[in-house]
Amino acid sequence: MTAYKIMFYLFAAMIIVFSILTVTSRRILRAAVFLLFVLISTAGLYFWLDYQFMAGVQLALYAGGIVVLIIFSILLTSHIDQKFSQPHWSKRIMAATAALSGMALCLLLFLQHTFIVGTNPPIKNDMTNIGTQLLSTEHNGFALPFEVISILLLAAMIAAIIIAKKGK
Amino acid sequence: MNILALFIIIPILTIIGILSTKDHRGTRIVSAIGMGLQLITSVVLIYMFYAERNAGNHADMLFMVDYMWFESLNIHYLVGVDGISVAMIALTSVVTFAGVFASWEVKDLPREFFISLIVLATGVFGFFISLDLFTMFLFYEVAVIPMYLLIGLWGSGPKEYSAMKLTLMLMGGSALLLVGLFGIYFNSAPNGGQLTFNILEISKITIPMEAQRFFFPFTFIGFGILGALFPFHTWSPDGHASAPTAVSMLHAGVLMKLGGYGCFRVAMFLMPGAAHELAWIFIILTAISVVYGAFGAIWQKDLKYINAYSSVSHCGLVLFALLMMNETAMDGAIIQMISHGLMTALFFALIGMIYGRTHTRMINEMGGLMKIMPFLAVCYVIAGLASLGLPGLSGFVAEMTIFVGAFQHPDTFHRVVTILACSSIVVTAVYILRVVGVLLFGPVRNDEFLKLTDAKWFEKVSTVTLILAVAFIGIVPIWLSDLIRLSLKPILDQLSSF
Amino acid sequence: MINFSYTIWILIIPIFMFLLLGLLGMKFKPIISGVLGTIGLGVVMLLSYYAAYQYFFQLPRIDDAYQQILAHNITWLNLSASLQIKMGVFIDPISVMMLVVVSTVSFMVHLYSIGYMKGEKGFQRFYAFLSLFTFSMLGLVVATNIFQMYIFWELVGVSSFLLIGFYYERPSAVAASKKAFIVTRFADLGFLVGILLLSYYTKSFDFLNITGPVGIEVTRNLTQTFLGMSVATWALLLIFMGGAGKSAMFPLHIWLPDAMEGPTPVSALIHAATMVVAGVYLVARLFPLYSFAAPDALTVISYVGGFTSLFAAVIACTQFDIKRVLAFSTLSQIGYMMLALGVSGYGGEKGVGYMASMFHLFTHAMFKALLFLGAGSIIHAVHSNYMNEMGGLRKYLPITHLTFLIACLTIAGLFPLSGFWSKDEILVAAYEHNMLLFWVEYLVAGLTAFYMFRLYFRVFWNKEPHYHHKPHESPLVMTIPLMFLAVASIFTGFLPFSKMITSDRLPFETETNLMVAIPSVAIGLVGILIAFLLYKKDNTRVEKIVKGLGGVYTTIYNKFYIDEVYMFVTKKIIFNLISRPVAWFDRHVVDGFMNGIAGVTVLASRKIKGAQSGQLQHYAFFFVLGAIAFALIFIYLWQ
Amino acid sequence: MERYGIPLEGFLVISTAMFFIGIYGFLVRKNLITMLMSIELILNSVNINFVAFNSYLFPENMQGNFFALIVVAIAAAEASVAIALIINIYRRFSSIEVEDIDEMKY
Repeated sequence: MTAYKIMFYLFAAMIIVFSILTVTSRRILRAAVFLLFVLISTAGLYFWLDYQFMAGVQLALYAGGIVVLIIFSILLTSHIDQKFSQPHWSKRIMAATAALSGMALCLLLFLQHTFIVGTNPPIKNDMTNIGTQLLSTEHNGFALPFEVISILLLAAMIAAIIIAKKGK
Repeated sequence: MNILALFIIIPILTIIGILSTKDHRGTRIVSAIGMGLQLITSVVLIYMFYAERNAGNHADMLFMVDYMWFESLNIHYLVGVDGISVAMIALTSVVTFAGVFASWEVKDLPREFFISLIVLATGVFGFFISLDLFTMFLFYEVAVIPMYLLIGLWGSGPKEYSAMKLTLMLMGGSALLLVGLFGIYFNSAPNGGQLTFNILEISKITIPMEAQRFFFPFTFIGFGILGALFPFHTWSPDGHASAPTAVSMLHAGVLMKLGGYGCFRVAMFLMPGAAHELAWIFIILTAISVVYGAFGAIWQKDLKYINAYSSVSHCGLVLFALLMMNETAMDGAIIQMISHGLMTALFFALIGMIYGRTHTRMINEMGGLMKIMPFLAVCYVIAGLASLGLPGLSGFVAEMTIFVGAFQHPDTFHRVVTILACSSIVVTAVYILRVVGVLLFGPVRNDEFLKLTDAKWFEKVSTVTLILAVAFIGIVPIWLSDLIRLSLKPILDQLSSF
Repeated sequence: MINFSYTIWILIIPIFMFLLLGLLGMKFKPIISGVLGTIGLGVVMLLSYYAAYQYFFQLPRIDDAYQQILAHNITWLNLSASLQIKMGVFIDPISVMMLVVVSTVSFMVHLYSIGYMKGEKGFQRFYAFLSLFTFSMLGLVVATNIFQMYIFWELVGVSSFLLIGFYYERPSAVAASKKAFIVTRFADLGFLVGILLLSYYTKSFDFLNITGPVGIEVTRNLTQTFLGMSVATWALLLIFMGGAGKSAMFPLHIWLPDAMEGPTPVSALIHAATMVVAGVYLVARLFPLYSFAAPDALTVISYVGGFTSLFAAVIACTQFDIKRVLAFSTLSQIGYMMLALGVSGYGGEKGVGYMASMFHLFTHAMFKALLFLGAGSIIHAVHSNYMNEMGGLRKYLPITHLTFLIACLTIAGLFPLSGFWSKDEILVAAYEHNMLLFWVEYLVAGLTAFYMFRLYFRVFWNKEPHYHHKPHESPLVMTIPLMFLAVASIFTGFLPFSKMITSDRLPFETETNLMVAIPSVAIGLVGILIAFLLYKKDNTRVEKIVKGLGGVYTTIYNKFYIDEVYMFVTKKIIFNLISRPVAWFDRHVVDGFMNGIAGVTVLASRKIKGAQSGQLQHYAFFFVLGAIAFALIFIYLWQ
Repeated sequence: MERYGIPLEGFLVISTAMFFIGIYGFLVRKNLITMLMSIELILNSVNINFVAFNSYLFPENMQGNFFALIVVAIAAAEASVAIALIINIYRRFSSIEVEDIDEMKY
């Protein structure tokens, strides 16, 4: 049992537990905090995989940006001390059935499938490579998606402002 | 330019003209001019048709134009006319012209009303000139759809219900029809080769018998619904009762004729084998229509219902005669279509005018109208006499030709149904005279009515146009009869090859 | 060769008058339209007389037989290769005779109506309709083919409808006109089917063909039978049904008494002299066919005619409305004519019945028109139709009285008035053929004399009731026709009919059979005597007789309840048992089925639309399940 | 191949679990914001897969990495629009309970 393994299992356990807590917690702010833990644990997994940049993005954007956004909106729309009522049991059972059957199916597929693991030497995914490829128009270049995503973000920003603007 | 194109272009120009008018006055004047031009064009067409025939052109169809507009499915804009189409076009122009004058005083949204009316007429014109099944179907739909708007928006009574019922039943008919048409299309090249929608080309080949047996009922019933075939006629009473005047006129006068026309031009012409085999079923159904419609009319109290049932009876006679499949009877069937078109239009025009004054259509609430509005009353009597088959008016010519034709089958079955159909002339007399007696004669029931006025000039234009046409056919039927007879030959050849 | 092409004007003038008066009549003064119509008809009458003169006296005969001439014959409608409907003018003895009858009576009625209808609303309309009727009747008479006859037959029916319903504001007139039209229409259905049957075999509508040797040969040799009768018999019986409808033979007679709702001149013209004999004319027209191809049909005709004449005569004895008495008398006399045709043979002496029938038609037209116009004059004077409200009128209406008496004597068959001669021939024909019918006719002759003189004595003698204002004689314009027709009634009996109008168009000699003639005059005299005893003076004898007869009298008075039977059939059976259920069936079953389809669709859609709950999570749930299901299907089942 | 003793399937199990927990949350949660959180979970689970596949199967290039980045960007955009919508909905309905918002039924 190496430290790596322990770390992995720790992150895995945190992800699953906090995920469950996120969707079952009856206080909304707590749910948001549990979500934050999930996201941070995910970032931990990225670190574990040696994807530092990805992990950083995860931490900054997800854990930092989105969760803060969510918490703001919670503060704007809900009473923090309000406790949700338990959803109806039939609804819970139906949703659980759907989710568990889906999960069962997916797991069955994954576990039956033999993945052909890549043997090529790994590329160094440091900031230089990422930056170069992201703005490259060559093979393996991601300039076009980059531009598209930036336009999408701009559009989303404008849309968010217009939608949330009060009145006409 | 080909004269047939005018029948599509003039209405379109009229619609553009209507769109550019500012007020009610302009709208109806433009419509009247447009439809007047249409009427003149159709008279010119008759003249040109005769000229062409006299010049020795004995092609089945004249003035043909062929323009491919959907290559992958081999759909053509293919138009052409024979004597029958010419006669039907003339009928349509007369009825539309009269219809415009009958709706001279539409109050709400006159522009939209006239546009829908003219779109409807365009569909009908297009249907009668098309020789391509798909184009024909397209025009058919163009004619049916505005009906929904016209009844739903400008109708009276339970108009939404009626509009919905009419449209749905006719659409149901179209659905059957579409199956039939595609059946024909996919069997149009039984020995391989290009599939086609061209009626003339399909008539040259023989569709396999199994396919005919399967698709003939679809096509025949599909068109038959529009022709008020029993038991698919129930849209007609409700639809007519709710429709505004001009729409009832066009609908009963012209649109129902699409059914009869389609039945022989498509169903019987292209699938003669099945027509022979299955004729007996439809003969029974149509004989029922004829008698049943007449009896149904006796009990009605609403003028429009009476006429709607009478239309069921008369249109039943059209299909009945077509199914007799001999020259005389089919000739009679076409004359009956035209005659019925004119006189029903006249009836509905008059009912609309009477309703516009008395605000009721119940015969037992009226009485003695002869004294109050003699012009309309006399016209109504003339229409009634035409309907019960008085010699000198068109109905007689049509009915007699049909009966003589139907009697040319010496077997007992045909004779019995013919005699049954003949008996409808007595029943017709009963309900017509009942209406005339209660509505027009007798004492005035309601003193309020004494203040009412007789027809205005535009109403006179409308009714007189129709009466002249009815009388013209009734007094000199031979030109119409011969015009049709010569064009029946291809169909008869086709039918007699089985 | 004498050209008859001018005869077309006999048709053109009345129809022109109809259009002129119908369309522009309102622009004229009433009297002008009356005069115009009368002048037009006068021209027609003169043309008809000229045609008759030329035909009978100038036209050379072929093999001693009168020729049959097609003066005009144009194709009106092509029906099939062999069948065409033509329109034309056919000249032969009976059509010429009918031209004379129709135009004479019509002219008299036109003239008479100027006085009778004076001041009526719709005077112009009346004249327009009269012209239309005259046109149609003349067209019927000169028809060259059976279909032209049918066409004009219908037109005659419509003009009759319009004229009966002339007083359209009176419900009884409207009902009567409707009844007349529908009953005759029903009969015409038989006529039409008969024509269709006949023409199918003879391949022609033309009288020249179907009553010529070819047509007779074809119809005679028809082997097809239906219900035990040959097709030819069926066809001819059906055609006779049409004739029976127009001529109001039992049991299709019910419309004629009601038709008296029309103005009296109309009754004189249409329902006495011309239209109602169209049935007789029709049978006469097709007589060769009946005689050779369907003698059974002729027997039926003779019995129908005989029965109707007796039946109507009995009813006539009990009626009080003078026009109805005359109407039943008309029925009875037409029955005579039918009977004469029925008992006739073809050719020469054997055809005496045919000749007699035509002869009686001719004389009857004259004296019955006279009777009706006289009745009109009486009604005009006292403003009532009921003989109870009349009496002693001979002082006030001298001319009417005299002419009416002449007419009564004529119809009673007294020597030497015209009725005597024609009735005598009929009796001779019946005597030679069928003794039963012969005795029936004797009885009817007596009854006829009785009811006519009952009428005569009640109206002109008897007790004078209290008149509101003193009755006065009608103006000259009304009495001139009376006088003319009275003269005609007296003298037309001397016309040599057997030399002119015979079944095979060959003249033959007749002589009066004294064995028949003397008793017939005697029985007429007996009838008159009884009427004299009962009705000359006001007395109680009649009441006693009526009481003695009891129920029998009531039955007869109510016309044997035939009308009620018809009412039952039409109102109860056709309306309530057929039409109403049909209407119900249509609304509820046929339409209910269609609505049911729509209803099922709506119901289904209402069920299905519950799935569109608007709840996002429902959608998501089904989305997930759906995705899983598809995954399962595509991964595991799709191989 | 395993990395530090952990096979690819380990990551897949985690991401699958997270994904379906997210779906469960989406189906049972009533509050729109908590539903949004569930969506974030789902997106996140996908990201894990991208990165894990990239790392295990195709270490020679970085498509997975970039996709994950793009997904993050989209998630950010989505979250911002979603929250704008939620605020708007809250203004209009004074509630962000999903069951109250069923104007679009039928």
